[in-house]
Amino acid sequence: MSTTEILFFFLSALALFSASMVLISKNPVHSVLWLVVTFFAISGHYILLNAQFLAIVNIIVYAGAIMVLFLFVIMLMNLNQQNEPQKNLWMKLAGVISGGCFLMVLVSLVRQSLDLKSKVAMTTSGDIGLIKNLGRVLFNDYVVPFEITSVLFLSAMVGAIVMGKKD
Amino acid sequence: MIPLLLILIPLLSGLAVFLLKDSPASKALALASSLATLVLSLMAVFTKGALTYDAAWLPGLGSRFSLLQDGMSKMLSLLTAISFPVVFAATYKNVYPKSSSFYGLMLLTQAGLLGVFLASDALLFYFFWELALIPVYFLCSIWGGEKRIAVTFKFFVYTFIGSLLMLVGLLYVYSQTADHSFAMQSFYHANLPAHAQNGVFALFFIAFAIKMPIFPFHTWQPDAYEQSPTAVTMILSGVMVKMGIFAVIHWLLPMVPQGFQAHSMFVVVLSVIGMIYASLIAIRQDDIKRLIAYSSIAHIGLMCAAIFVQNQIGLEGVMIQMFNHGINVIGLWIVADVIEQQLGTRKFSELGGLAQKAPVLAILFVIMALANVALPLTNAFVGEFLMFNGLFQFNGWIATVAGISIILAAVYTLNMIQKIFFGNTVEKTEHAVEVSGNVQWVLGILVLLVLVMGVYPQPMIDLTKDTVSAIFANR
Amino acid sequence: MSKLVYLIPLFPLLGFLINGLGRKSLSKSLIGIIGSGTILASFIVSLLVFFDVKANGVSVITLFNFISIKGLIIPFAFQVDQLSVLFLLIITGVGFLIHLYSTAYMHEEEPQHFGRYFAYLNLFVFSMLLLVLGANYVIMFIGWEGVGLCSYLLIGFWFKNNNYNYAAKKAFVMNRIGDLGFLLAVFWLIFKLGTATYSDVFSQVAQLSSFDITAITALLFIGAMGKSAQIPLYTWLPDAMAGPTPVSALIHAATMVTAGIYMIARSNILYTMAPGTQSLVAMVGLATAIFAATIAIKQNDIKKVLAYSTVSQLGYMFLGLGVGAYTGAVFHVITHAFFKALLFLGAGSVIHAMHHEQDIRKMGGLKKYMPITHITFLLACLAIAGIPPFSGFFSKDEILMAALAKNPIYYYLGLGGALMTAFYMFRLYSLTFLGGFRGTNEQEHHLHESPSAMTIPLIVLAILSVIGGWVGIPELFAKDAHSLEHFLAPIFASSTAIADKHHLETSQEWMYLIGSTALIVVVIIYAINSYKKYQPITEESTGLGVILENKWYVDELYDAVIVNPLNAVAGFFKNFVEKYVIDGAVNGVGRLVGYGSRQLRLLQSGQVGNYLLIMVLAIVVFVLVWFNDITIVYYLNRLFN
Amino acid sequence: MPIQYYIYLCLALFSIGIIGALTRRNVIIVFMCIELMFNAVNLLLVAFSKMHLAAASISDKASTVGSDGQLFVFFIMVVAAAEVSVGLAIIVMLFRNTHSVDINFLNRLKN
Amino acid sequence: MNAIIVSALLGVVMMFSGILLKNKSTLKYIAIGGLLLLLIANLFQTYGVYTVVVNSHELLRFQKFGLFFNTIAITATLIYVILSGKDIENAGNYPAEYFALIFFVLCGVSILCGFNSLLMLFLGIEILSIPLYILTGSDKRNLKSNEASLKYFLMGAFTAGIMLMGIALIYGATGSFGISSPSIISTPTGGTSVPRASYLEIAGVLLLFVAMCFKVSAAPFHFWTPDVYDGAPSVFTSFMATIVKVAGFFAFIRLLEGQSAILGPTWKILLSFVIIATLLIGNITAVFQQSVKRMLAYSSIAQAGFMLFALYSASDIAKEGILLYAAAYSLATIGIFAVLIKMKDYTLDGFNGLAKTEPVLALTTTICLLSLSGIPLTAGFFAKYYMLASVVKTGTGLWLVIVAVLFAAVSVYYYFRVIQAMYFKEGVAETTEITAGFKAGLVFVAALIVLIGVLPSVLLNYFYF
Repeated sequence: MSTTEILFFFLSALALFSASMVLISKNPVHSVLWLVVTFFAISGHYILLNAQFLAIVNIIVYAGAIMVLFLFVIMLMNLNQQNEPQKNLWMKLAGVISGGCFLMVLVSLVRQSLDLKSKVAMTTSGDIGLIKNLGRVLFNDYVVPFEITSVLFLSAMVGAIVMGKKD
Repeated sequence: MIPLLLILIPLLSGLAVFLLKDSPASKALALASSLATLVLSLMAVFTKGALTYDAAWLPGLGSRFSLLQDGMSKMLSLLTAISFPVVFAATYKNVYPKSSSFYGLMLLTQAGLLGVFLASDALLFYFFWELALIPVYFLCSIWGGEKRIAVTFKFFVYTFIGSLLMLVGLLYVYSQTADHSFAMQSFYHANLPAHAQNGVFALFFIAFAIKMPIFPFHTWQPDAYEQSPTAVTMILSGVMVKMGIFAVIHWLLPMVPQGFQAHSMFVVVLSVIGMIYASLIAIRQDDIKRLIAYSSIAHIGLMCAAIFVQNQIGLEGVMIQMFNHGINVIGLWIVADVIEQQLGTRKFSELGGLAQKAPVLAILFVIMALANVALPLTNAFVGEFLMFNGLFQFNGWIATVAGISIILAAVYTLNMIQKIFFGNTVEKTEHAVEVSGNVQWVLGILVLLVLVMGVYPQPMIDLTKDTVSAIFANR
Repeated sequence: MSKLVYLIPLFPLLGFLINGLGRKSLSKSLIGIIGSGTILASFIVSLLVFFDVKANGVSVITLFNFISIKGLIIPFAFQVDQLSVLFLLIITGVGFLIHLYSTAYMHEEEPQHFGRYFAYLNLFVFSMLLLVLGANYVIMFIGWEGVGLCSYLLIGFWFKNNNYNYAAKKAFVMNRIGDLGFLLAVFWLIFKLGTATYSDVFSQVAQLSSFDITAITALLFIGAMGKSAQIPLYTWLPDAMAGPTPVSALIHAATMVTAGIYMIARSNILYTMAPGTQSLVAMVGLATAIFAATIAIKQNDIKKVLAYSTVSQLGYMFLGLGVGAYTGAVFHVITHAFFKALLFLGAGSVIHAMHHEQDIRKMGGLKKYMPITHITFLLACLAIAGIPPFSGFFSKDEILMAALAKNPIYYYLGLGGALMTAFYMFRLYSLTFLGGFRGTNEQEHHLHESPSAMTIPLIVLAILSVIGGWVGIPELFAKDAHSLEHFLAPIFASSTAIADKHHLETSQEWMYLIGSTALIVVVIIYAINSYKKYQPITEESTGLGVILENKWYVDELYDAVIVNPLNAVAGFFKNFVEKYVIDGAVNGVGRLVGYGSRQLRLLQSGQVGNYLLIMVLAIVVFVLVWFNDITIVYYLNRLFN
Repeated sequence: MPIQYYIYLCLALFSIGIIGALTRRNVIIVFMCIELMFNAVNLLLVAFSKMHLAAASISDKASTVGSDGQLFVFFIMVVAAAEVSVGLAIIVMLFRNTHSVDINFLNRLKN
Repeated sequence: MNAIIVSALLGVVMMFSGILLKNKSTLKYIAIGGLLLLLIANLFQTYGVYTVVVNSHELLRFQKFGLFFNTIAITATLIYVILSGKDIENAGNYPAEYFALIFFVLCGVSILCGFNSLLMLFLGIEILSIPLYILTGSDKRNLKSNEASLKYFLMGAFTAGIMLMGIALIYGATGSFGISSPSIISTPTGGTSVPRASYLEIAGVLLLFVAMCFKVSAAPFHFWTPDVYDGAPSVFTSFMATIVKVAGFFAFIRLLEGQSAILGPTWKILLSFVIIATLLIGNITAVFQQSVKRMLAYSSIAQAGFMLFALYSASDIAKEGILLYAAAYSLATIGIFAVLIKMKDYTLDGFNGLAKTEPVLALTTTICLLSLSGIPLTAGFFAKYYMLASVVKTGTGLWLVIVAVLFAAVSVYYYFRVIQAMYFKEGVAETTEITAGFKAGLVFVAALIVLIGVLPSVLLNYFYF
């Protein structure tokens, strides 16, 4: 087992475990923290895939900004007690089963996909994920969507103000 | 040009009447317009050969604004054109709230009806088919009786389902035409395969069967007739049900001859069951309007059966009968309306002895009623005679069973006459008076038509001969 | 001359229109003049036509084409031949007398009803003439239904009385049942031959299979049953006595009810070729003759007795037709028209005098108050009883002899009926005219002979009843004396050619003749003796008497077997099938939609979790559906391999 | 690494996200689970991008095949950020009115 | 491209005009002016005039069809603003922002009209959706509005996740985000080699399909629709239910057009299931709604069921039809909502007797309702006609058409309940103040509906010259 593989399985296990903990934790703050752990594990995967730019962005934007925002909101609402009422057990079971089914059918599809048999993802090598390379593509081919995202942000900004402002 | 004008006059004057704000002028304008239509349709009748009009409409869809007025169309447009002035004149004294809307909608109905009878483009036909329905919906729902809203709605939805199925059929045939056109001739020559013919037949037939209506699609009809304002009922039963019959002859029969053939026995049996069934129910009715409604179902059943026997005699009978039934049933409705307006009841059990108070009405009504039972020398006799003849040639036993309705018709019609007019006067009829002059005149004219057509039906036969022979030409 | 034949129905039609439209403005006398005058005019034209036919034979006059389509032409045409012209004479002649009689009898009516009455009467004559004159079955049917209508109108003439209206309706409906048979026969003819014109039909009769002919004739006979009141469609006729008495005389005795006989005589060739139907006709006729006679014995209403007598006599006519004695049947129609009209008019005269009392138990001894009526009535009774040399004797004898030739049983039964006829007629006669008056004093005070407008027709008809039979004196008495037979020979020529001849020996004939007459005389004497001293008795009849008084309960039977079940079925349709099955199905769809709506709304629970759950499940299902061939199969394989 | 591993991992993460969205009542946690779904997709996209790169770089060492996949991830992050800002604003607004973030109480609108 | 740029700019302009202008009633006129500008810009591009040439590297590709569609969307918005502009101003405290958001939505619509890459699809949908979350919740004091907003947001985000998974799977199979390059691979199945798409791609398309179904509120992914439409301020419901929805449809069609090769026979089964479920739920559930607004929400689901026929038949006539449908449906719905907003009571009873108090409103509403129920002589008839005709022409699925028309008959039931309330029931319908201009606008809309209903070639010819 190579280092890559060990790392892969470790990160995968970590990601899955922490993701599960997001669900299982009663305390929302814990959930947030477990989610941050998940994001770190995913960033680890990015690094493993040599997608450094995304790894950094993921940590800064997701784990840093977004999750802090979540945490902040939770704190603001004073939701850090474990007082979330539980869903009906049957509903929970239904949710788990249907989610499980979803996983199962898709996994079975992948298992049946003969065309994926020999495919591998290039790990630790291949430098398209570097900032230099991505930036070039972004500002050449993807400049239009890049600009368009500004509209998205603008509307999100307007929205956040309209929604958040007390009147 | 005449066909176009026949549609345009009521359409435009109908819209114009809407704009007249509740003035008596609307009534006058409506009458004038309907008289103008009558004159035009008479002109059409006296013109030799088929009249046509054609203009571009929907080039992308293969549909044109094309009208064709052959013998049957002439006859039916004449019926339509006669009915409206008659109805207007007979109800001239009735006061409708928002009368301009009433008359406007009536004229729009007329435009729709004429359109149905004239259209020779399937899509256009469908348009007019619906156009005739919508104003009626409003007419009945606004000016109708107590339960009008629910009843009219049932009527509307019922017929609407039918027309939607017809639309599917139209689309299917359209997709199968050689030149992707809605033109009547293209439809006639669509040459559908046998299984498709059956399907298309079913789609169309349900629509027409609901409209006619034949058993067991008839339940909207008695309620609708009962609850509608009588002026509308006259149009409904006098003219509108003919749409279904017309459509079967004009569209269904030439379009899917094999499907028609395959189902003829079924439909004939159904119609005959309906005749007996409706006649029996009519016997037990205690309400003039419902009785006439069921009687109408029975008559329509006969016409439907006579179409499906597919022989020339029967079809000729249907042609004549379409016109005559219209005249007769309008006459009956007029009397029903007079009675209801004057005495405030339609129940036989609350009537009686009216012949002493209103002898003229009694005489005119009796003649109308006798026409309803197809007594010889009234107009209905010739039609029924020919239709039964056709039915007999199709199957003697069925004709015999259908013949029972002749007897039953006598039973319920005479019941009606007796209970309304004969016997001693009762509380409600104690102070009844003779009907007003306009009704007398209108009924008189109708009675005259009944007798003239009954004694000398040949002109009507000649008028529709071309349609009939065209249908049987390639058989 | 025959060209003018259209005038014959035209006059009554004009009379109808004038009287009908002017019934409020014209005076009673004018109405009477117009009403009777038009018939007289028709009678005169009929006479002219009669002589024309006698001289020149048959002619067909086409007025216009009634219906003309491909494969079927029905002209509005009149056929004037020996048969129709005879009927023309009866209709217009007897009709005129009855019109005349009516001017007096109906004089108490208000002018407008008086006018209405004459209008109806004229319309009836018009229809009857159409029936007789028509050159094809369709025109005959027009008249056929027309007389039915007039009968309806006249029976219900006094429309305030609902019982009369019911009687009128009953008559019309029963007639319609027969008419349906008639119509079907016409359809059958048109189907097979493509024509309904007599000449064409009779000349192409060979093209019809024997089944066709039997069916057609049987159906036509059903029509005749209705119109001529034969079993089982006879019950309307006694009820029809609700109408004014002259109407009964005209319609329900002299003319309309004989339409069935006319029709069968007209179609004689068809019947001759259908021996099965012929026996049916004979048997039905005979049964009716006896059956009605039994009922007549126990009736107490003067008009009812006459009505059942009419039914019975009509039965004889059908017997005649059934045994192939067409001439005899027609002959009996003629004589019957005379004496039965006379009887009815006489009865009318009595009723008139008795102020609309019709129960013979309350009459008696009218002989001295109303001599003319009495004499004429007696003559008529003798005629109907079949006493020589009165007219009825000859005609009835001809039928019975023909029956004897065909089948002796027919004869003996027929004779039994004749004896009953003699009995009830003289029962009626003695109860009415003999003995002492049994009515109220007031009635007695007002008893009087009728005015001359009523007695003149009585006298004329009495003369005819006496001498009317001489046109058909049997060969037995004198060679070639039967002028009627010779006159009608062309009509029945083709039938006589086919029919097998039975001839009785002269001596045998004499024997039967004398024997039967003797029996009848005995019965008459017995009847007069039994009822001359009649006093009203209160005790109830017993046994057969009750059944006869109640007319064998036939009306009740019909009610129980046909009318009530039909009403029940109709009610079931109206109240159950229509409401719950057919409408219920339609509304059920609506309710289903409503129910579905209320249930589907619950799916929209408002819970985001549920929404998402359904979405995910839907995705799973979609994937499974799409990859049905690999996913499920894959796992199943894994499971079992 | 065989691509299946990545796919399985991402599908598992994605399904955990789905399960979370289905089972939790706290709106914020539900929202977080949705973010988890996004991240699962992100990882999958990156893995695929490297898979396509691996296939392409056999013939062309300097291939940039697959960079679009990584850029897509970038855009997803951008959108996610925007969504979070709006979403949290909505949640805060709701909390102000109801003092609850329980998803089950969101049932004024139904049927 | 013109439309994207102009609408984005106009959004900014609206934002600033809110700061600069004190009188908010002028906003409406600015917006109308802006929309006209937008319309012109789009028409320019339709006929080959470009203001700026931007190389989008095939991420966007504008074809006539899409541009026509954009024209319809912009025109519909214009009519919407003309009719309901005043109500937008009064919907909340931030009128300028609302107008800005509307323009941003239009930007998203424009992107959807020309996307040629799944990335642009995703961005377009997000740009479309995010302003809508806000507009839905714009009535901040109203708990229903809040709730609707949150529901919409949560479900929208969830669906975005599904959609992204779909995109990722497609990317995995094809290596590109293009919408018209399915990978056909040969998979030996049972000895014979038949070309078929990779399972991953099919699964991806399926997930995309699901996400799009959600956007156009096709069952069983429609659940957000009634709640959100009901909870949102009516004036924005109108916008959502019309322009946004048909834009979703357009994207849907454009998306699946290119995928037709991989959509095997099972696809039609699945789609017919969705169609029937949509028709069933939309029509049946609408029957018993007491609130007209909620009824219209279900009706919009039902109409979606009809529009899905365009996908089913996937032919040129269907594309033509979807344009007509978009126009007809938007016009009618905008008209009804414009009236609804003026009503004080949104329940059916609130409409009682409207024909007496406001005959013009009643008449125009009736025409709109008739159009929605597909009665001839209104635009709605031809819209439905094209949908049905396109399916009939394919020769399969005639049964589906029959089912559809039966549901159309059901739809008559609930549409006519409104007509019945207005015309045949006694009552006094209370409305806010109705201006003559508003009436004129409504009459114009109604006239347009009838015009298209009588001569659809007026509209359709426009697409061809």
